[in-house]
Amino acid sequence: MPTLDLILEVILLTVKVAVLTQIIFALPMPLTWLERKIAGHIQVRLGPWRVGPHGILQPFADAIKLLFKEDIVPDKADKILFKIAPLIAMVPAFAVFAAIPLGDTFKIPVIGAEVKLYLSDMNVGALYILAIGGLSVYGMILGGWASNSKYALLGGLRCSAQMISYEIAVSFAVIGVVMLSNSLNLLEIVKSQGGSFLSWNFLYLPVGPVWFAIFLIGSVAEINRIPFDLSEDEGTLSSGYHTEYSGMRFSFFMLAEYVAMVTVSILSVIFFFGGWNAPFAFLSFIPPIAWFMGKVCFFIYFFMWVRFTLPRYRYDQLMKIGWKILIPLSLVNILITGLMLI
Amino acid sequence: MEDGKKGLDIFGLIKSVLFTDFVKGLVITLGYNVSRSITLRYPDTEKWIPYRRWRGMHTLNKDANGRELCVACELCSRACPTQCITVIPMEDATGRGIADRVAKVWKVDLVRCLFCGFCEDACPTTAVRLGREYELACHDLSCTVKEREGLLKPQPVPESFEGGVVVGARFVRTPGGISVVADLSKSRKRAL
Amino acid sequence: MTLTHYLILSFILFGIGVAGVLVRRNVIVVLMSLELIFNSVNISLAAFSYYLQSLNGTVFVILSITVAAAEVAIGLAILVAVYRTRKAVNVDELDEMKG
Amino acid sequence: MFEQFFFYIFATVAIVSAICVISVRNPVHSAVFLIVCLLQVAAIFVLLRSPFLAAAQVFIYVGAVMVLFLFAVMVLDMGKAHWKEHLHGQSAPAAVLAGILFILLGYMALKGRMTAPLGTYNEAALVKNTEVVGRALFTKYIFPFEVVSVILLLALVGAIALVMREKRP
Repeated sequence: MPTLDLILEVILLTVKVAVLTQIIFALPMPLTWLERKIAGHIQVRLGPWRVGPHGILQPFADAIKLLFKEDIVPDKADKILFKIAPLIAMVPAFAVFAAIPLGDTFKIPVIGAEVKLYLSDMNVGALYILAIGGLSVYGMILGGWASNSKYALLGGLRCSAQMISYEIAVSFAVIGVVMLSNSLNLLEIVKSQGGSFLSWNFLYLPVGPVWFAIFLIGSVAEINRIPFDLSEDEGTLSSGYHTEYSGMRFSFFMLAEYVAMVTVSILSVIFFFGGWNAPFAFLSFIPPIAWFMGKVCFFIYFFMWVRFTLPRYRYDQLMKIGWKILIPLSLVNILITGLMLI
Repeated sequence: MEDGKKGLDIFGLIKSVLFTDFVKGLVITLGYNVSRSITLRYPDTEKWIPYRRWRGMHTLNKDANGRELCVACELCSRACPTQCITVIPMEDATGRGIADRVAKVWKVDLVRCLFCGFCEDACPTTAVRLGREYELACHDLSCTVKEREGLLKPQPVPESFEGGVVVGARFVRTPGGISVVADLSKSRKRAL
Repeated sequence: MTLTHYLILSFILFGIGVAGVLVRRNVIVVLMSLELIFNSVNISLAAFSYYLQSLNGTVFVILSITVAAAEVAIGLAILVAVYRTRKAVNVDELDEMKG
Repeated sequence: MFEQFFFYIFATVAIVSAICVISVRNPVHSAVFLIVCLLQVAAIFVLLRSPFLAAAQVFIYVGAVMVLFLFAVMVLDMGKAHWKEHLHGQSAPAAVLAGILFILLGYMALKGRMTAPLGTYNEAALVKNTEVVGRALFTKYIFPFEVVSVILLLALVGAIALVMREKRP
């Protein structure tokens, strides 16, 4: 029979899952506002301004608009796949968070109880994230195919080819991190980077920065952001795989994209920038969760910053970078890392 | 390598490995990000007043005694390349105009007008001027043709006001329509 | 939970896969049925590995997944090459050896 | 008890989706059902205490192989004209053969006895599953590992050579 402890743990886990899901669900709202604001300021404009002070209520207005918009399913579309494709895109983006730790433990000040800031301490955490993260491509492929439109189909095709090409480089980068930290467990990976900022994987010279560059370029391509968002390139494909989508289903795709961006930011921090460890030992009075959030926010800002700095690559350039630069580079880098670890 | 040089360009290689161009771009965009926006808060709080040479909606002027300068000579309608100005003269000795001949009808079709300013040039008495009114959008076609009575009214921005500045403004919503009321006392130069 | 449970699941999937290979005509679906067969074998290998407490099965599942990936890549490459010249995807339209 | 419950869920979904794979007309739908089936197999690997296998299954099979399938279906652009499949002269003997195989395998699965000796990797040793598997792969099983890597290389070269169009002068 289940004991009281087990029941308590299940309840705690359920509460944690619910809270985390709510947070992730709400996250795209501030992120869309932030992205438009940053876009505006980089282009010497103001960005959203009229709804609320500094346009801060703009995402709510957008959400209401998307909710009440007519949900159009094209006549010749594959109805069932068209309807479930946005969900297929969204579910893996959330499922990834089962393995992502947001910190070690957190002591609630008044009660004194300790709460674990992760859902599961998975032995194969890094592999799980790679595997589940790769699944969200199905939403895009199936959505593109089911729309029965040439732009959507081309977007889906580009997306699948891009995903296959860059997943290799990203997995190699993760393998490099696993070699440096000696574990597939994300908590262990963070623990191995404790101490000062000199023990971060990013500063494991000379291979650390190379792994980080490979990881960053590869994951930007995998989450379909500029400069590699060829599968939703409005210049040539009108809107890529979600051309035919509108209303709520469209917003599911956008939700998946923003959550993926947050995931990649978190992973960059965990893999290369020491997770919730403080950069200097004397700064460790600041709680770890604050360090973690700060680093993640920097990366989120960085992705938006890059988006409004670089132009979009051509498709052949994308494939060339993937196959002719990143993959050979990562192979060489694995060799060097192995030699350094002997 | 584009210029056909043989051999390895070591310096260029190092530059591309260190992503120098990318970092340069990032620095530039970061600079813009923290710089002041140049957006005009039109129509809420600010409005752009054009220079005097701006060619906006037509105005019909009066002289210092309040008499109409227009003598209905029809030169403006002749000069107009799109034939959007209609002038019908009539006799009037009551001192409405500076001469006995005044305009019975003077109207301009703003949909056809291309604001070239030929009417202004052709006018012998400087009665026709292209003013600084540029908010010409409206809900139906009734407002596209401007009659003499409307054009004779004094302009919200007087001729004497030196333009080319951003002035304070107020956005007014009334049942009759929307308008932006400029407050000429507060003005600033536009950034850039 | 016993080994038999897993073996029964494995052989049912195997039977479905074999039926798919033999009955379907579309080459792509035939390839997918082959994947089903691979998976049923993987289940039984992993089950044996667990219940015999030895690693052989697990290692061979890894190897078989790798080989399956290679097989699919080659199979689909052949399929694409054939489709370009013949414009046919049914196995009974592809029964001539000459190119 | 929980384990059995989950096993039955996964097994049922796997079998139903496998039947759908071979019975639906549209190859894209087949691929979707196959993805469902492969995910269930991954879940069953978790029940068999090998999370590494489950992750590899999802990563390689579902993440790469099935994308390749969908990619091929889309590139070939098979319209509805290609979906039609008439029942074939071979179908009846094929079904009979599959049935015989089914019965034979079922008999063996139910009546078979496990006679092999138990190994050393009991539940306690399998807690660090990934590490154990990795160690075995690079020591005891290094030869098959190398063979498989050569096969992968061959497949890579072969696939490119097959699909690449020759440049006509």
